[in-house]
Amino acid sequence: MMQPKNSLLDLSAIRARLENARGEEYWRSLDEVAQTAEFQAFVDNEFTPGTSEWKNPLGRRDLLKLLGASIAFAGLTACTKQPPEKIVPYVRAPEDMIPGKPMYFATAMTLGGYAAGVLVESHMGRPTKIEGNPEHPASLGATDAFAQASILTLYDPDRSQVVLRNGLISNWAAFLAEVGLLREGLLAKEGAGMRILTETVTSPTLAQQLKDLLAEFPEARWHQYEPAARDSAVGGAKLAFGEPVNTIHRIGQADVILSLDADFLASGPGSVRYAREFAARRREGGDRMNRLYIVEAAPSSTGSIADHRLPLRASDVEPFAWAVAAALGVAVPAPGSPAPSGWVEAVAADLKKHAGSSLVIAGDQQPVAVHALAHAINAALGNAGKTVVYTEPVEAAPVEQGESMRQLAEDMRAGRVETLVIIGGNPVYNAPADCEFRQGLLKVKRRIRLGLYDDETSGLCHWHLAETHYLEGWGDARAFDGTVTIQQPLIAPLYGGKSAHEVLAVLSGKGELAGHDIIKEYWRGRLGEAGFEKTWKTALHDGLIAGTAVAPKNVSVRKDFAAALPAPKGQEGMELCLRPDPTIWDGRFANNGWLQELPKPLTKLTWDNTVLISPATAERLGVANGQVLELRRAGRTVRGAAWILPGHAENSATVHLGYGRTRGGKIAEGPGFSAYPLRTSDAPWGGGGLAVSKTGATYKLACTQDHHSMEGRDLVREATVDEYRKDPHFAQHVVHGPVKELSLYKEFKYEGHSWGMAVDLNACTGCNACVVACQAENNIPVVGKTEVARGREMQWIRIDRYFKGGLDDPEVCHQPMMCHHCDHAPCEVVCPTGATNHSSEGLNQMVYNRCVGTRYCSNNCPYKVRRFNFFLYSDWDTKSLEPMRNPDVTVRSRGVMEKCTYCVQRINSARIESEKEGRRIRDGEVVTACQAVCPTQAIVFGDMNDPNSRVAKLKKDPLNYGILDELNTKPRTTYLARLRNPNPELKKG
Amino acid sequence: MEAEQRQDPGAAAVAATRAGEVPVIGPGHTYASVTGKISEIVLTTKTPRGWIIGFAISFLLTMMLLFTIASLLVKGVGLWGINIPVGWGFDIINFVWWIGIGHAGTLISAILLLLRQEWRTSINRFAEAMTLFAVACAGLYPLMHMGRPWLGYWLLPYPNTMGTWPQPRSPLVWDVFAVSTYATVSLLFWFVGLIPDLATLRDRTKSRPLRVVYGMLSMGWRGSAIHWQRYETAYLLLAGLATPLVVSVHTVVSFDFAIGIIPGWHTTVFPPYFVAGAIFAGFAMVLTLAIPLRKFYRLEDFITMRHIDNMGKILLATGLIVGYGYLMETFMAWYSGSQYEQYMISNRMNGPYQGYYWALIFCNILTPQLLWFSRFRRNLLALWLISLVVGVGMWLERFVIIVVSLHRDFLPSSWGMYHGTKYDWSMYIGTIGFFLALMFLFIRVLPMISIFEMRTLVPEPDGKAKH
Amino acid sequence: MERRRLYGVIAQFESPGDLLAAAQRAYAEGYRKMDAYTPMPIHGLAEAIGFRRNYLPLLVLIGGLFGCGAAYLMLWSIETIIYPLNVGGKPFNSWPAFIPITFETTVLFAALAAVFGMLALNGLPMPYHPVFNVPSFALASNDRFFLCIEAKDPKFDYEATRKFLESQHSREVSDVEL
Amino acid sequence: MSIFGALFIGGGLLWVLNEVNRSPYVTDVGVALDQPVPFSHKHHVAGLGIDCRYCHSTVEISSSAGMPPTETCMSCHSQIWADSPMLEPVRASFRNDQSIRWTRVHDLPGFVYFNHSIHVKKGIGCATCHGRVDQMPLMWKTNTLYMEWCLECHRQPERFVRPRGQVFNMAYRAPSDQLALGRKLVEEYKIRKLTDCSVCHR
Repeated sequence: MMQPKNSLLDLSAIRARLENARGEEYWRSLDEVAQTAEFQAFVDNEFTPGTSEWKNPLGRRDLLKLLGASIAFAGLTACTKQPPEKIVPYVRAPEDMIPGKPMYFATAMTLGGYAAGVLVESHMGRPTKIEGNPEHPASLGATDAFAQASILTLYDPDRSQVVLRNGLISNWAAFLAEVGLLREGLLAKEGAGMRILTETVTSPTLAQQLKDLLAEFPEARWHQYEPAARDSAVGGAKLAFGEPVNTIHRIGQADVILSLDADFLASGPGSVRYAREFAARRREGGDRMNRLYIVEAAPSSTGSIADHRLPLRASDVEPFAWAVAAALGVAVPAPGSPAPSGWVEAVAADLKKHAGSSLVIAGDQQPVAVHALAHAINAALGNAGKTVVYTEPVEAAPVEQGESMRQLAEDMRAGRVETLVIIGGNPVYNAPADCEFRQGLLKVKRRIRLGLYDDETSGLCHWHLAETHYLEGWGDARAFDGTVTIQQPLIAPLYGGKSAHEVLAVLSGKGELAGHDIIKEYWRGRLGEAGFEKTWKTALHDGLIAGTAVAPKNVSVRKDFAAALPAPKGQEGMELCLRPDPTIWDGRFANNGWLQELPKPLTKLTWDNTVLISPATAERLGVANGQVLELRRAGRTVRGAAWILPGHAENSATVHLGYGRTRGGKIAEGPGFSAYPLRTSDAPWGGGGLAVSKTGATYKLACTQDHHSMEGRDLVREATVDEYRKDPHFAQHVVHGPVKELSLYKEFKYEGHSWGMAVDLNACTGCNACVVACQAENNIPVVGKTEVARGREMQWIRIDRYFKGGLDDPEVCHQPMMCHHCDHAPCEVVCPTGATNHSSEGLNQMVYNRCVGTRYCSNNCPYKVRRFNFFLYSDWDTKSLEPMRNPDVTVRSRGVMEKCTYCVQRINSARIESEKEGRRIRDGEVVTACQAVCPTQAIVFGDMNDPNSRVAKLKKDPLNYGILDELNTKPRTTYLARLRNPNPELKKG
Repeated sequence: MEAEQRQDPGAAAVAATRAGEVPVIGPGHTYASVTGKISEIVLTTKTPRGWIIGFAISFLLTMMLLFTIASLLVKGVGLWGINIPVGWGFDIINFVWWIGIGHAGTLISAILLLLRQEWRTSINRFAEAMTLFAVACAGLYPLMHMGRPWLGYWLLPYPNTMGTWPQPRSPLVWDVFAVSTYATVSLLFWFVGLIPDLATLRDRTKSRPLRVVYGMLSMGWRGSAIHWQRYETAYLLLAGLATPLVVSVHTVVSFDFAIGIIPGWHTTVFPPYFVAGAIFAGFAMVLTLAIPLRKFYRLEDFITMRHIDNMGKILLATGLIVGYGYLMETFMAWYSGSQYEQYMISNRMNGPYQGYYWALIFCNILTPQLLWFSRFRRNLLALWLISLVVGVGMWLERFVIIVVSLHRDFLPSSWGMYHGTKYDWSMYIGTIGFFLALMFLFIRVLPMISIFEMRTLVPEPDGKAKH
Repeated sequence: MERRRLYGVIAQFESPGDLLAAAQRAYAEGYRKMDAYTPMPIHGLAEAIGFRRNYLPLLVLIGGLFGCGAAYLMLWSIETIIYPLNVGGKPFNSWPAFIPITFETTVLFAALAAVFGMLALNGLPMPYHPVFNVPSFALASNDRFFLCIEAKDPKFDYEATRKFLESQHSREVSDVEL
Repeated sequence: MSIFGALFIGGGLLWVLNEVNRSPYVTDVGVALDQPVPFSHKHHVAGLGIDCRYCHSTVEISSSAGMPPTETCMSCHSQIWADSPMLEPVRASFRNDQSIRWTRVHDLPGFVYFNHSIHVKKGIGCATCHGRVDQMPLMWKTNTLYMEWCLECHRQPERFVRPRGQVFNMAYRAPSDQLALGRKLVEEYKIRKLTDCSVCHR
């Protein structure tokens, strides 16, 4: 009960300070006090499950270790022999596989049905790392965090590994037999009572299979449902154009962008590509620099890089859209805008000024009306065909899935469903609460489920079939622009799973067909015999089938669309705002340790979801971080811990979906709370009438950044475009660094290569892809919630997030922070064993096997980018994880320090190749994992001795600055200062 | 006739007046009485109950220490509260604390010997013992704080199959040399001092096995004049060597921090103020031990009020130096104009750990001021309590320097908090138990006061004070 | 009566003063092979019985210089010849960083030289020595002072020497047998 | 004397430790480990004159020299010695598609990364590290593979390099003017003295 008091004092103190502060004032942490209390609590109960002690209990291994230790103390370690090792060569060597050299295969990962092309690195037939596919329109060589982490899901030991019948282990043959009987019954009554439930389907093959099946069983029905479906996009298009169309944005063409609660840079189909195009326009600085307005409730990655961000309750976005539309002469009534005076006008004016090169984007979580209005505004501005393009739908059957699910549930409850086949998804967990899916499901006589995990849904099904991971089975899928990718397996199903295609083949009586044949036959039919084999091979090689993008089509906004719009209903009291989680999405990644431990872009919380509220609201409710709130809406309640997020809209509480899983993996079960009970089919993304009450309980949260202010230190340097024009070198003038060569010693010369990195703060959206990419590339372990809370997270890249400016509407900056490889490295000087020192190419190299673990280097690192194995964090026991590890990187053991190596394994292989060819390493030949994955290309790595390398050029850029270089550490990683392009009309008050 | 003279209290008084205002040895003592009184504590007195209880307790604590060490070896230093950014916690705090305490012994023996402060005679023996045991405790920490303690020997330079060597720019390697040298020299110094007394025990003990043991230890010492000659030279030279050594050791320890770039570490004032702090803590510990010992073993004649008083004065003086150190830290932070330094100080005073800082000021600066008054210097209880408070204060000082500097350094994003876990505490209390156990053993089996040096303080039978 | 094999004759005194006086006279008498045994150091006694050169300080100096040289040589060669590493941009021969170790090693070797030098010169450890055969010699580590004139002394004559010693306010004079 | 005795004993122990540590007992130098099939390099290389690369086919292109698949063995042994009991494990492996489990002779710790191709390319002969394999009836180590041993060459490559043509020549003898030749080759092959930790440890 001390906490709220403290934090309230804190808040009001901050207010006081901000009021009499002139200009940009940096403010302090919200919850140091709470934090200390919390940390105390953590260290008090060390042995709670999830801590590493729990992970390696005192067992055989530990005793052996103790034994080893005691022997060591006897001074004999040097004499201990390695255990004999076996070499196991092939019996028949596979084609063109060279042991010790990785191979790359193109395939695609789908999220919400939409494909993102990837290249998968494979060592001796073991996929180990995901890279983007440069050929693929949705990737352009980058990926998001989900794709990076999907490799861990592939090897996840918790994935379901057997066929289950009524929860007991059965087998595939038994299922085939069952299906035989089933089909007889169905054929008799033309499939009546048969339902198939899938997630969003873009796969042409799967669509065809479903079509055939429905043709065979006319009475059967196909439903689609997934929580993060784009219903309002579909509905909005229907409203505006009378037909569902697919909307593609040409972000690169847009000078002015208005985002209506759309996190288009970080989530949704095409976001990776959008981010790339957006950043390209930012980077140019000068006149070509674009401008982004965003109105949203909870700060998002997109919001954090916007030039103007207006915190509005999600429900107030619609009135705002009305107002903008009206101001731009769209024939709609103009209700009072919730925005501060001048906002709508300024935005409208700016959009008008750039008619044809402006863009309005509606968020997937906004109601249909907002989408319709967005279409109308874009039409009015003449953006259609320029910055926004409409095409045939990419989805095989674009339906409003909420409705589809509602009907299914209704039929089930009414007993009209006899057989339900659930392909993927997890409806029992994530169907809207009012559908009472569970109760309905129990009325169904025959329930068949194909899923990656034995989860909540499988628990209630008669049959559970293990599904193949996308890296295990054949398939196909479309990207946001319709481009088709053939998904090819990298490895035979680890747990003998089956793909949706194979299961559907069985259902439609074709018996056991191999996924490969199903896909290939479909496309043979589609593309025709002529030269098919060649096309097929190229398709597999390139990772896409050329010319399969859906055709653009001309649509015009219906005159009377405004009339059809449901009137915006004003929200009374507090509003609930549901969103997919930034790291585990709708819950499908809940068992992925990398994503669970990934700090959320804005809150830096790990392992949990929270009730996000604004400081003012917190003050009004008298809650502090970690206090458990009870949320009640439409007669349903959930309990979750509060987290105060500056910049959140007032009277609104944002809750991320996907947590509170009760079944489906050791990691998934436990963390957070499920917000699905608050989800209704009429208000899938929440709505008004939310009652919030304190429970008095508090909940431990693991946050990786306790302090949110820069304390007036010039860490992130930024300026507006105008200031930049006046003084391009502003970033270098902030701090008076040391005089060049301020050293008693002669500087080392780095002939040959001299590696360096530049990070463009102007492009970083804090999307976290680099963090996971690094984790995958460098075998970085997961440590668990308790260890994170004790400040022991292991990710080599830490994306620092700072707030500045007002408490209610702060500006947000992201700053990726990894080892700076200082030429005057403070860490090296203090290492007693020389385990960390400088290479002749300027790398700050870390020799794990020489490290005795004094932690002195970390203490002396001004950037605190070193990570220490306080316990045996790397999982040496789980067999299934072994093939996942990068064979070129040591798996660290207990008691050693580790840190970013600039992906030295990649540098070495490039050096060896170049030396064999007797040449220098070319620019771009060494690409670090973080650089490769970055959607906005914010990270550039290369040889600073090569004057033509990108990095060398960037180092000469006026925006380039080294952080803390007044300490004369001579960091090799430097930053490009951030530029903002605010609208002069909208000076912050 | 001579016999009377020997008993003549006047003679003692004369000696006393020569020796200085208050005598450093009670009146009426003869060579025989000195020899007898001190050696009987070891030889004839049957083990007092107090000793048995005390030793039992400290032995149990030692067992707890062993358990903690075992768990650390099995599971790893993660059992402690350390994290990133606070990579050092109780481990290094206690290391510095112990090593600081370990400074008083050599200081008393060496420096006061060179300064001809003969009052040192009656306290140097167990002060040296204390030094050894404190250094032993201190030595545990740098070893156990490592992530992989079994590789600790990598810090020593020796030819190996890897062709690698320690990195001599690291203060930790300096520590290895400084601390091990210090331990060795202190041991030698202590042992050399013991030789003649071991001979005395050899000659006085009734039991044959003991005679053999003491005989071996005394290496056949027979008090030959020529031996005495070389002996004293060696002893004096050792003192001369130990004096710069003792200063260098804590200087090197202070380098562990001063070499770092962390605000609150990177300070040139550290060496002198660490050394002063060490003496401060050391004398506090000597008092903490001396006052009870004096009482239980009735050593009032040998550890006179003059000793107590002098040590009180030294406590005050070193306390003031330490206070000056704190002052300069603050001043320099302001004067440097570096925002990091300034934030460091303000964070100490108003940050989450301000309690520790102000407690430290109270213990190390305010409390010792009482010693300006002889009333407190001569009141045993008061002095004992003050010495305890100082001991606590010096621990807090190291906490503030290490933890409070680390937990908020340059990038606010990396800031964190630190709290000792039960393993931190069990290790700390365990070493205290270990230290006391050794101390108890020492006073039981070895003369806790240098007999032969006490003899030199005894007025000569024919009335000439000898020295 | 025929000589038992004799080490020398030893006199016991009660005060350092008496012993010192006796020693001086003995030396004046021309005795050279003699030694005094006392429970504590007595200044001037060693000189009185003719002890002149003390080589210990020299030993200590040598020890110190050796330690100093060896340490710096080791550090220098490790960092510049054996395995030079670029550590935080510091030069290979960062002599300022080598000083602490050099200093400590100097002290260490000097101290070892002092102690072991002293023991060696004194011929310790020496578990047996004839003087221990004298029953009352146990008091030499308590409160009595002894002067022993050895049979090896050219001027030694049992009767005369014994008489001489008895004449020096000695408490008792006894033979030291081998 | 006891003190000095202790010192001597202590020193002696360390010396023994050091000796043990460099002895074949620990290093396995010159110790032939037993293998599922008593494969004789002597017979195949010296006797039949088969080139190293016939079996270790990736030695020039990859980090791993490559172990021959059972296929390779059978390419000959399906005709020659086709029913020798000694080769039964090989045939079994081929029959039931079960790999032969050889015991690794040159076993580097997991944290050491070695690349054959670059060494071959820079003119380091097979025999330089593996010894006269052509004279080994059973395979054994001729070098400790200790770090100090690696460093010998990484510090002074000129002492060991040979013309590229001679890399696979088992019988190659270093000329009397090795150092002169070495320096020339180091120049020619652009060999750098790679003593950076991260070259082998990452």
